[in-house]
Amino acid sequence: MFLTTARVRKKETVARNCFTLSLKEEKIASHCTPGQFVHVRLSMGYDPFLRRPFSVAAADPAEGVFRLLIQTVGEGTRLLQGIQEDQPLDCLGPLGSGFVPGEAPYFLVAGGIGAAPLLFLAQTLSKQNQPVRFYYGTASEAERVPLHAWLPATVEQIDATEDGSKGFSGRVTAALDRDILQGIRPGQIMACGPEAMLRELARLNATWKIPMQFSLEERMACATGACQGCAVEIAEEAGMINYLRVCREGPVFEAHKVVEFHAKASS
Amino acid sequence: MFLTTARVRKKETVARNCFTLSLKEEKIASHCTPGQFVHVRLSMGYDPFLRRPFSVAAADPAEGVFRLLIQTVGEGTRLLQGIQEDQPLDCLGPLGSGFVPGEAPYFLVAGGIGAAPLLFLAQTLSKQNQPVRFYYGTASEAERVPLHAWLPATVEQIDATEDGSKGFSGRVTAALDRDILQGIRPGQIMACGPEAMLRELARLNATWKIPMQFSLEERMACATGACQGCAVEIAEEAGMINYLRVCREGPVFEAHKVVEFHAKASS
Amino acid sequence: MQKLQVELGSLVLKNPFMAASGTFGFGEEYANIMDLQALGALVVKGLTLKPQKGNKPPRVVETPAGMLNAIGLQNPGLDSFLARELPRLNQQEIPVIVNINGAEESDFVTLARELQDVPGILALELNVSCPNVKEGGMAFGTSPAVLSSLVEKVKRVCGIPLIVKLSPNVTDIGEMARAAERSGADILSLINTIKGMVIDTHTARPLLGNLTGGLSGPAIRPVAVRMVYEVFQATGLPLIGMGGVMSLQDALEFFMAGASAVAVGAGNFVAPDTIPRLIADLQSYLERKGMNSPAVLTGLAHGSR
Amino acid sequence: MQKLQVELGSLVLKNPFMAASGTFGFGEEYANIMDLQALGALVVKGLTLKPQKGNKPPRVVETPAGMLNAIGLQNPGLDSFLARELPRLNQQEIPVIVNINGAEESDFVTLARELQDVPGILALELNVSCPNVKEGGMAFGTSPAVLSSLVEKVKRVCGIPLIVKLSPNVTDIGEMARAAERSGADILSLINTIKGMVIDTHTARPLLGNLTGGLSGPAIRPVAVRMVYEVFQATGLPLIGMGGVMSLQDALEFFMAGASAVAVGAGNFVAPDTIPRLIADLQSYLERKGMNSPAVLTGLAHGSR
Ligand SMILES: Cc1cc2nc3c(=O)[nH]c(=O)nc-3n(C[C@H](O)[C@H](O)[C@H](O)COP(=O)(O)OP(=O)(O)OC[C@H]3O[C@@H](n4cnc5c(N)ncnc54)[C@H](O)[C@@H]3O)c2cc1C
Ligand SMILES: Cc1cc2nc3c(=O)[nH]c(=O)nc-3n(C[C@H](O)[C@H](O)[C@H](O)COP(=O)(O)OP(=O)(O)OC[C@H]3O[C@@H](n4cnc5c(N)ncnc54)[C@H](O)[C@@H]3O)c2cc1C
Ligand SMILES: Cc1cc2nc3c(=O)[nH]c(=O)nc-3n(C[C@H](O)[C@H](O)[C@H](O)COP(=O)(O)O)c2cc1C
Ligand SMILES: Cc1cc2nc3c(=O)[nH]c(=O)nc-3n(C[C@H](O)[C@H](O)[C@H](O)COP(=O)(O)O)c2cc1C
Ligand code: FES
Ligand code: FES
Repeated sequence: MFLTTARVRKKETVARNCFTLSLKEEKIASHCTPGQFVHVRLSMGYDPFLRRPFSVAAADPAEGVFRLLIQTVGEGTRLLQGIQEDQPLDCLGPLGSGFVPGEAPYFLVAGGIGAAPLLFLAQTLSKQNQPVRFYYGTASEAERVPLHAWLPATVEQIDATEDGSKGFSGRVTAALDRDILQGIRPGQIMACGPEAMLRELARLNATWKIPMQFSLEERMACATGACQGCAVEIAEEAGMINYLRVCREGPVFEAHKVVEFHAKASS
Repeated sequence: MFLTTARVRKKETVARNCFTLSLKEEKIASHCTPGQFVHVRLSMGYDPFLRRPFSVAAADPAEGVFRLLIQTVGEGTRLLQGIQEDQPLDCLGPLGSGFVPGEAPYFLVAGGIGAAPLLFLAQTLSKQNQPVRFYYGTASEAERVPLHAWLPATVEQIDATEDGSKGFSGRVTAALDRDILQGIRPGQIMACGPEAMLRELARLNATWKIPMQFSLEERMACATGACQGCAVEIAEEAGMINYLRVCREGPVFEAHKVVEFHAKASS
Repeated sequence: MQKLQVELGSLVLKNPFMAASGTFGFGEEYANIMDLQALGALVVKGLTLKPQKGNKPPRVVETPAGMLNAIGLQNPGLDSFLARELPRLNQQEIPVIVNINGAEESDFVTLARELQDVPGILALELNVSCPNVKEGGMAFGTSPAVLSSLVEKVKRVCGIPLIVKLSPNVTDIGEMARAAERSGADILSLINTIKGMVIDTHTARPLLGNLTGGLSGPAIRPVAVRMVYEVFQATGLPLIGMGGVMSLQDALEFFMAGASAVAVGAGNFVAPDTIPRLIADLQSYLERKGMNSPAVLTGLAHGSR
Repeated sequence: MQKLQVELGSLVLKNPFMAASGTFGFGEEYANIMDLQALGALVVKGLTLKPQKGNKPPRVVETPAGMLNAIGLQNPGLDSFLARELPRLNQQEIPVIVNINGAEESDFVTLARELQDVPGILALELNVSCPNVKEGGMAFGTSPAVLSSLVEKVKRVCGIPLIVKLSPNVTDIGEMARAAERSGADILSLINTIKGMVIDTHTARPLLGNLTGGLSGPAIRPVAVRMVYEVFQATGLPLIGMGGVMSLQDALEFFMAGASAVAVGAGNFVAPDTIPRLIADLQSYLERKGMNSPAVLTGLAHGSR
């Protein structure tokens, strides 16, 4: 974990309300692993007050550059969208515990901006010659980030849009379910996206029974583990249910341990 | 008084920590009189929270443009300094009661950024063919705004610097005192500048006995007269001492009525 | 616009947005910028029997997302108000609520008696929570017994709706609310400012002439919302919520916490068009949500969790 | 750096800047970023006898120039603290103050008895002001009699300096301070968070799992400075001031109001290097001003006006 100043190499709009930042910062670029995030200070004043967490979406240790993929949703992300090339950005990171290796083939399931950490994961897995399928769901085509610029050629991309404007017509979880029912079965699922998507995956997995890791989001203050602010209920080995920290023990958790999804999925 | 959006026509650095903004806003440009000010919102967020008052330093009703002369002293002025040409600026104004005509000749006494309202006044008086001498004091030459760009040719400019780097060596009040002792006597003095300068003027005027108007500063919230926040003690005609509003009855007051200077000058 | 009307007991407002006392003067100042008739109500600057000179300057200072003020109830006094301010307000058909203040119970009672049958005054707001005056002021608003006694006496002479404005500078605001309710308050308004201080580190002295001042603005909004929520549970009275309202989003928090109307204070200084904007934004919000009255929002946040 | 040393009674700190309880965990988290030995003191996360699960999420939410938290004292409990956290802190020679919490008087007394003779603990901080737990918590900090009784009992078993942390959620903080002083407190720290609420207007429900939370950050600084100023006049005890400190400027306000040391809470989240920066900035400030100790600053604002 470093408290450091990155410099904006490039800013690019890549979809409706969605942009990427390429950030020059060697320590973060060379130490981050897929699923980790950075905590970014958006103002030297008090508005907004808290930092904002963003997943590392790509990292090039040789170049000393890492990338963020950001959806503009509120004040903080709007401010960030206004940043100019070559400006400094106060970053704390890399933070959190990322994805852990499972059994191939890997199916990555991204809902909307949830693609960010999975892109980095796909790049990393591909470098290790692991077979990867990347399921990418959005509401419509306008929200879609052109992933081919990020994904290695060996990664198979499956598109889904809820309005059918691109790829599978419907939820990305339905696309995955269709494939699994047809026998295209992963050894490991890694997912990131809206709560509803994760909940549906948890529900479907009652049938599939496939090892699954989720990258979760929770409101954060410190993002270092100091404040206990980003708690999520996790059922640990001994059957004990405890609040763990999304910023420290997470953001990636084994899906079956996340009490919230488990309880509702099985009820 | 209008709540309106001006547009930045031009921004120019004119001295150390000092810049001017030319603002396109026809209603303010055509309604303001010398001594009046505008109340500017510096952030659409809460940091800084309150607006900031700045005197109108020039106005061209034909062009629909007015100008501010601003010294960078804190957060708010620093933010304002970062504004780009063509950006909008939320302005409330014109506000307050400005200078009132007196007897010629007019001697205008400016300490540092106090020059702002007096520049507008000098322009206006000159248009009315009134004789004007403009005393301009700063700490050193680096702080001096090149006033010749603002002042009509008929206005005589007397320079003073405390370190002697330009013009009279010493306080601007000493320069004026020298002239008055030599018989160069105004019918009316109008002054704006640091408290110490105004206090010294009040003290010297115990000897001179010349009608004198001061433009005062006080911390403001509303700047419209609604909150009573910008009170200054004024001795009114009946000998009654009351708190008047710098933003409404002021910022310009007859010097002898300003209790603060009067009391201390005579003590 | 009909559908924005709200009723706080017998106090009927054409919309739920008011200008908070002390932040809109006697209305004159903002007349150039907005149609004052459009206000749900204008609560005028705190009035006392005799004219008040107010506190020594500086009286205001900016703070993070807020400000301190220590005006000290500078006002022209009852007679001047009745002779000069009120006729103008009435002529312009501005809905007026008068915020009354005193150093002793009898001051409040006299003011209430004199004002309550003057035409053109919708209601009285009893300010027992001003942190910026030495006598009276907050003292009345920090002890349930003292508050009870005062409200009871004022209520006895007051034929129009009586609003009691609660101080946030207390351990248990619910207890104060119940004391006011028991003693006859018709409506409660909250919160007044929170007592604070800024020190000028150059002079090493408190910056305000009065040493302390009252904190208002967005900084205090979470405290104000919490108190409205608590008072909504503690009493059955209609509530006027305030504290840092700048946007409809902010106002919705107060409605949902339990307010039937919302007042804007410091927000007026920053954005003088706040109240007209709130009115327009609420109108379209209700339409979008298919709600037929702001009253539907009141207390929504207390639904079973 | 010698000249930054301060003495709060018998508690000696190498500099006056502390990490506020609950905002620095048990120190581990920020070890990568700063030298924890440089801290004046690290006040660890509120400790209870038994492990505590903490409150339902969400537990934090941003507010204007501040934040609400409702952690609910999640902590590993006394045994785990002594077995795991403290040895590590001691090994790294980090000056530790333990913030203790309980639902009943006996919990506090037991904790104090167990902790006070453990080597490597500089002082205990009695947290009687947590707004985020149902039992105990703030209740101890809002009644002078209850506070007195508690402080007295704890003091009887506590051989190291006893800090009492005051709640701002009271009518008269001076009275609470005097109650603590009378009962044997050695040092007072203030303020804890102010109780607040944010309502999620989309769901029309309080946003925090615990409904309410504690407000901290620059938003509350004027309230905190005022309270330190009042408590400085009310008692003769050394004070630890906190509430929204981000810069030396802010810290100077607390010193001048009467604090002998200053703690940083939410500021650590925004700028994790705040404390090292404060130490460096104070050092050069004192040099520039020709002052030979931070103690010179304490209470300066009370000079005759
Ligand atoms: C571990 C982690 C990784 C993330 N990675 C990405 C990413 O790669 N790209 C991306 O676009 N977004 C990501 N997010 C979500 C991103 O942090 C929020 O969209 C952002 O904080 C919103 O800030 P705002 O000021 O624009 O919105 P506002 O709504 O104004 O934010 C208000 C407050 O809510 C919090 N908040 C709002 N939405 C979220 C959320 N979904 N999760 C947590 N807190 C939230 C903010 O932090 C802030 O405190 C991630 C979140 C987490 C926890
Ligand atoms: C009627 C009037 C006319 C003015 N005209 C000009 C002008 O033409 N050019 C110019 O450069 N400055 C002018 N000033 C001063 C200017 O308003 C302040 O310099 C400015 O507000 C400082 O803001 P800041 O955020 O940069 O400084 P900060 O120090 O960060 O300001 C903090 C707070 O202090 C207040 N404040 C600071 N200095 C002053 C001051 N001198 N008077 C009143 N409040 C102050 C600010 O408004 C703010 O609330 C004028 C002030 C008044 C009252
Ligand atoms: C400058 C100023 C003057 C005030 N004067 C009064 C007053 O005379 N009477 C009163 O009851 N409240 C007074 N208040 C308190 C406001 O009415 C309101 O309760 C408080 O400011 C909180 O709302 P806000 O955060 O929207 O400002 C005053 C507030 C300010 C900022
Ligand atoms: C996330 C968080 C957790 C806290 N936990 C504790 C605690 O366990 N015990 C305690 O006495 N104070 C606790 N506090 C209060 C702080 O120690 C401090 O009193 C308060 O936050 C004000 O300081 P600040 O504005 O600098 O944050 C906590 C504050 C925060 C923000
Ligand atoms: S955000 Fe502080 S522990 Fe995770
Ligand atoms: S600033 Fe409000 S009356 Fe002058």
